[in-house]
Amino acid sequence: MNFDFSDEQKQLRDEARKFLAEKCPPKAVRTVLDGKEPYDRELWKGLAEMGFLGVAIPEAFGGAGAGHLELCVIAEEMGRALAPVPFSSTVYLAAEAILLAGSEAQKQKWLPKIASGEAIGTLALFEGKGNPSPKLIKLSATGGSLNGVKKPVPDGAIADFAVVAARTGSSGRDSDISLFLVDMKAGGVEAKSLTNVDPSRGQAELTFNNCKAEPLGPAGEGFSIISQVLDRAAVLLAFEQVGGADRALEMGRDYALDRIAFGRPIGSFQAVKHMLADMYVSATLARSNCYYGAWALSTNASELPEAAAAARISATQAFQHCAKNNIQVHGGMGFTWEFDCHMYYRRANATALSLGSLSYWEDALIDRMRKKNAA
Amino acid sequence: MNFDFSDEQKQLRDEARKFLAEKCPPKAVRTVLDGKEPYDRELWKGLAEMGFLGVAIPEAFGGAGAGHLELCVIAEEMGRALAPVPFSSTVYLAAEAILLAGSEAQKQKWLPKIASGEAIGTLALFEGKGNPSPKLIKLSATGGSLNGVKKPVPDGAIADFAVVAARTGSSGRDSDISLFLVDMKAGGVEAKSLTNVDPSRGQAELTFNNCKAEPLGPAGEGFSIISQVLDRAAVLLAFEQVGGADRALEMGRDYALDRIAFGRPIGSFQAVKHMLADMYVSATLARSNCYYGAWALSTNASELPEAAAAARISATQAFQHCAKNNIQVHGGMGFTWEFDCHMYYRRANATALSLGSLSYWEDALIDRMRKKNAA
Amino acid sequence: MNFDDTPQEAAFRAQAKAWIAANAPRQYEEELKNSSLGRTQLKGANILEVAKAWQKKKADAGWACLHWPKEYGGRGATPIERVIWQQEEGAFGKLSSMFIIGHGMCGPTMMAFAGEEQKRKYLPPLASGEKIWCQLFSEPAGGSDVAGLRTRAEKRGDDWIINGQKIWTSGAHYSDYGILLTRTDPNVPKHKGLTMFFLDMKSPGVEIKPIKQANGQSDFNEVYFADVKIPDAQRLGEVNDGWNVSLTTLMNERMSIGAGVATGFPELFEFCSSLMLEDGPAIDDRDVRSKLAQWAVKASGLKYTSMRAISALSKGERPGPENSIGKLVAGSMVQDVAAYALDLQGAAGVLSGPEDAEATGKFQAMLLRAPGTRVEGGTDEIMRNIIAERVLGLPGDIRVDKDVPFNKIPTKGRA
Amino acid sequence: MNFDDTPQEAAFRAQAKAWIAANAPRQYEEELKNSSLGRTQLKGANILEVAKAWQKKKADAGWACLHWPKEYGGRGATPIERVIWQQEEGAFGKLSSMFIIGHGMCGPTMMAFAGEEQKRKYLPPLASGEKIWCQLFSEPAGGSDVAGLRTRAEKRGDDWIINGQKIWTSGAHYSDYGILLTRTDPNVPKHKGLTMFFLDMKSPGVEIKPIKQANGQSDFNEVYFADVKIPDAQRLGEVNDGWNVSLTTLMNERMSIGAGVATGFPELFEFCSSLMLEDGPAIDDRDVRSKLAQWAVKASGLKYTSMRAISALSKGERPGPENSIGKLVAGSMVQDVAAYALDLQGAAGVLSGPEDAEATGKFQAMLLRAPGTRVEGGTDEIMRNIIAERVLGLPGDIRVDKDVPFNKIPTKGRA
Repeated sequence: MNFDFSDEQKQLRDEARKFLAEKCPPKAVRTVLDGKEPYDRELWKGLAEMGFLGVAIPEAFGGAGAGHLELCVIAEEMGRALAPVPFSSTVYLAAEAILLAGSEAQKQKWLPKIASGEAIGTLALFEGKGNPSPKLIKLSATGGSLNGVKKPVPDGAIADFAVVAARTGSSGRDSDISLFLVDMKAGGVEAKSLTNVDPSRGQAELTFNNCKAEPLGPAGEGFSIISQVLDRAAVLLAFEQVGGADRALEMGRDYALDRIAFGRPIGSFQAVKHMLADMYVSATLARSNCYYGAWALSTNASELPEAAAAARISATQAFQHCAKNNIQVHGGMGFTWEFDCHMYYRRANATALSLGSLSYWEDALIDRMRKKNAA
Repeated sequence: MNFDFSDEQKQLRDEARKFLAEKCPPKAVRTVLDGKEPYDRELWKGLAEMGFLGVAIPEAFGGAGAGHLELCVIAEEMGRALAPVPFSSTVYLAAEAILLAGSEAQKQKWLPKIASGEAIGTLALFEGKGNPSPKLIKLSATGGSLNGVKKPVPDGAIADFAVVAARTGSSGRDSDISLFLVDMKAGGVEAKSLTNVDPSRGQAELTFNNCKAEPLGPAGEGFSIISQVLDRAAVLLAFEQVGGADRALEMGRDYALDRIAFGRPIGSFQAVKHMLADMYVSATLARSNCYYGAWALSTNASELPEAAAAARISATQAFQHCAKNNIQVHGGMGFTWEFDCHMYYRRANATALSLGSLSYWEDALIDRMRKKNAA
Repeated sequence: MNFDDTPQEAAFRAQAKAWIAANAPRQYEEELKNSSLGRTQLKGANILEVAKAWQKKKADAGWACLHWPKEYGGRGATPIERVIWQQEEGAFGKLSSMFIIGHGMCGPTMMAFAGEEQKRKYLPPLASGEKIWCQLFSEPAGGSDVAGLRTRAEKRGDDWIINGQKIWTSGAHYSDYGILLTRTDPNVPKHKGLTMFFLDMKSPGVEIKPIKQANGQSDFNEVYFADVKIPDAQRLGEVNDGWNVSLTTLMNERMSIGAGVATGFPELFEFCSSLMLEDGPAIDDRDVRSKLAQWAVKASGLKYTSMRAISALSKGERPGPENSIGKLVAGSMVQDVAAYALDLQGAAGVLSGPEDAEATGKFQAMLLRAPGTRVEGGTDEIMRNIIAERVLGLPGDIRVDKDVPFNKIPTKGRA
Repeated sequence: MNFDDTPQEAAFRAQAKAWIAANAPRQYEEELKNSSLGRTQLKGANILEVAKAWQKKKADAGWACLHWPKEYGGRGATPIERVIWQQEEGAFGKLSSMFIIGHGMCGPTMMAFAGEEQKRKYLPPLASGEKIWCQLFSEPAGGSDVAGLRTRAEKRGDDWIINGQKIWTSGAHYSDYGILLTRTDPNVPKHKGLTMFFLDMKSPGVEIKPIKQANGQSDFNEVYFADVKIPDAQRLGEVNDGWNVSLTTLMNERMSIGAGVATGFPELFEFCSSLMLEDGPAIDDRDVRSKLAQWAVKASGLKYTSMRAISALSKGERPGPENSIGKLVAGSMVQDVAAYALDLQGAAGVLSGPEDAEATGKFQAMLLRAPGTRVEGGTDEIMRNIIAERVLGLPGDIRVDKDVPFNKIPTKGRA
């Protein structure tokens, strides 16, 4: 048994951390947060050059062909640095969907562009409030044309293409849903940026008006593909969340060591010590669940659905917990715009919702555990 | 506004506390806990002499005719002292049921005996696992005879009479249930004591075999009466719980002041201070909810169902929280049989279930809040 | 046990109700009612102007600072009358937020320590809202350790010269006066070298910078002092006795109960009552119900705790540190409630714009404002210490700096 | 990242599996599997005898104390081989509970501090279960503050005379030997006046009384010492250096990972999977599901944290204080899980007799045993301190007694 990343993978993590420390300091995040740029173009370019965008894309399609464990360690670093780029939408959602369901031609068209940083992709799934569900998909696809509205779509306003979930039937079954690929530059889609709790990452409303689209994967299998994509993205995003949680914990720890009150470091008060210990506990449990998710993802194990849900729940809560208590450790200063604490708090709460809510994943986990037990 | 007990009521509380401190020290509780006696007969007699058993029973029926606020303050002290007597089953359940639904003759027969300590009563409602619900009542009443099994019945093995919920119809509606009064000495009932998590209070299984019973209240209104009885008992029991919670908090606080570790009182460590502060918070919130319940109970206000549920939930959790953390403050010693901590822990966990579980009352609270809002 | 007014209270309530009905700025009532944590603006009106006008109207009719003596602009009312007023004023009371510090802390401090002439000069315009006061205690180095402040006051002739920086000053930018705690002797232990003053906020050398908060709003300021001159006549209490003076201020803060703390529960209950989830109304979902019930009993527990405190007040008892409960419980509850409301919205919960978000983005605003509630006016940790020490009688934390001269206390944890 | 054995590990596992299949006392397997917190007896068999027989059988075949050197009764196995053994031994491992202290703490302390002759004499019968050892550190006055112990050892000729009392000694009543921490100099600060010994538990003057626990069972003892004589040859380490010796003991305790901690979750999940509530299966209830999911991810988080530690172990890394997590999380979780299982049973949840209670009263037993789990082997508060200090590098608590002679430290908080 080696329930850990390999030395090479750890080296890749260190490399990513070093790269991001240099290219993505907090002030780079703030440039996007403050609305000066929709995303960090320089960083995006750099990530492509480092080979990070295509790390899990096969060499045949312009990627590094390394694999998903490699992508996991990079995801962790992206989360730790709060990288203000469309990484999760492009790499975890769009690329995974194409890898799973795309034709050879579709793969040849988009994957190399993703790996090289030329194309930003996204998944247009949600239509207002609610969680992933076939019932909530109203956007219609008829005769290769899409009509309807998707929101929120992560990075929808800067995407070059989108994987769109559309209704192609009305039987009330999952098979009513099919996936389509839309070239955003080809017309028929209007994107509107939407204000969100984490402005360092964009959200948009996409309005499809007789928009031409090509099918992605077999008709009627859209929701089954989406489920697989969401499980895969859940593991990857969980690594981002664990990266963020760890960084928030570190910030809190450092402040507790430096800050003096009542003549001694605040980290010498048990109230603060134990708050930080509890943060460490939740971050560690989340990390361990994530490792199991990484194993399941990288081996395409039948345990993936269960492992993904566990990683997602655990990492979502760990990041929220660490981010909010990092502010608490910082006291008043933590509640200023100037300190970076709120950027982690914003990201933690935004990421918590991006693949469906905590309640949704709780329900999913128990469903999957039952199925496994019944099997 | 005077959202507090009156000076006379507070004086009654002091009187009850003094009486119980003398007549019901922890070693009296242990006598029953250790199985040497089924309940504390001397104490029961004393409570009758003090007029506590009949405090809310009208003078016409041999009581003090004081009222339910007076009963609340006594309940709090009973809880604080962990009184090992059938007070809640006799006074909150049986007496309240007769007061609500009994005929003049039934009241004349039983209420004076309750007030004088001659009769122990109970409510036989549950039939194994589950919460209060008409559906779960299978015991049948036909031609004035009861057949079936009730468990757990609080104080069922020492009761002189029981109010029994029985099935008299099969329409699937609440009106299938009617109440009956059973003289336990008249034959037809067999009582078996059951081991339970709090041996300082008895639980029994009652087997009814063609047992003669007289109707209590109108046929088909059994469940509606029970609902009212449970709401009233919920407030009263919540006062017991708050009394217990307060005492557990006090024990923890006292130990934290006395016990030295690392050269100083353990109560000077924030981990212990803050644990006790949190216990104080939950006990105080529960007390305030209870006061509102007491007001609603004593005025028969339409808010009673909602107030009772809130008091019940809040007091159940406060007692469980304070009892378990009192053990924690005491460390290893708290986990010995010799220290009294576990008696509070046992009582807290037993009382939490006696009128239906926490989940049941949570559900009930929201139902009632919705109805109020809809009205 | 009852919720009824005494005849006197009922008469007072009727009088207050009638006056409010006739005089309150009804046009803003709906908006004020719907404002919740993190959003306090009025659309199409300057809230400061509206608030000042309402306060002046109240003062002219004898309804301002009810518990203050008449000669200083109050009504000489009883504490319970003050509570009744607050109940009747309802949502319009939200207009008083900019006066809370002045009326609740600065005024009482002036009353206790200023000269009679000063009181007659400064208090009536404070009561009527014509002049706004702020409180200058917190500093970057201070935080929970208020007495750790570093702003220096040095005597020069009949004046004191102030240099330093304050932080977290609510309303400094629209305040006319402030009470200021300074260090006058750094060679003695920290509590023993402080002195209190009041000053004109327009004094030369006072510079005010808004603090941008984590949620993007600016409710607080930094205030810089560069050789600001304060006449010795504006000293409150003895030189180096400022810590005791500040305790009066802070104790008075705790006296102002009844204002109620925001828990977010009423908003969440209303939201769940109308929200449709995929399988039906949110309020029918057993998971939602369990969580709502848990918050419901906290919210009602706080409500009735506050009523118990008001009852004690009406009997002439002094509210104690028990009231720290409200802040402690509500602070983290509002954060949890807001996060859960977002969770119920699913992926769309991330949207925060009033047009795009559910419930006009109320819960998103609440979530972003919430971290402040666990810190401002005393952190959760300080509140638990207060409860443990002052209510339960547990020992204070070990004070390593108690007998150390202020200028010998370390300022940085790691070299 | 994989869960596969290396070829060597696979070979070892196969060998262990085969031997266990051929030799384990299969007749008790079902009962051992179903035993959970708070209930550890075997029906119709003396668990002590069954355990000793199994241990002896293992020792004879070279499967006892795998990580110990062969000359002391072990196998000289690698840490990962030990973990593989534990995995294969499965439920039969529960029979080893009475040897854990001896093998995990006393043995390693003897190995580090006893003479060669003593090691060859005492360790093999300890490994084979023929002799059972206990550990005598805790005292009524000590608790979390282990070094605050008061049991005196006074030198008389070549012997030491012991007087005092120990508490929370697991298995003292069936133990043959014990390691004992005593105070040899009360005039120096508390950590500096301690000395470690080992002794024959049958020595004159040793009196053992079982402690009745809150749940009615007796897993621990009080041990009284009245003029008990221990030869100086049985001293472990230098005089007054006992604290350092005890750190070896405690560090070895932390090395024994992989045993896993009881969370109660598997039992609860199984219970909910079959339980019918009024409206249908418990597992279909959204409230039940949400709570189960929360516990599920804690349980899996602990499981995979332990696997990460095993991986580190197999690479030769030393497990650190991170492992305190397991005890901290599982301790209060098992208490919450048990209380919730009772809640699901409704009013009948109060019943605890195996015949009357749901799930044979397993959760009631768990609930009553649970308070002990948050205390034994270090309280939750000590675990959080360990994580905060040793993992996160935060400062230790202020030690007011650090430089104070032991006999000057106060013993009672209030006069």
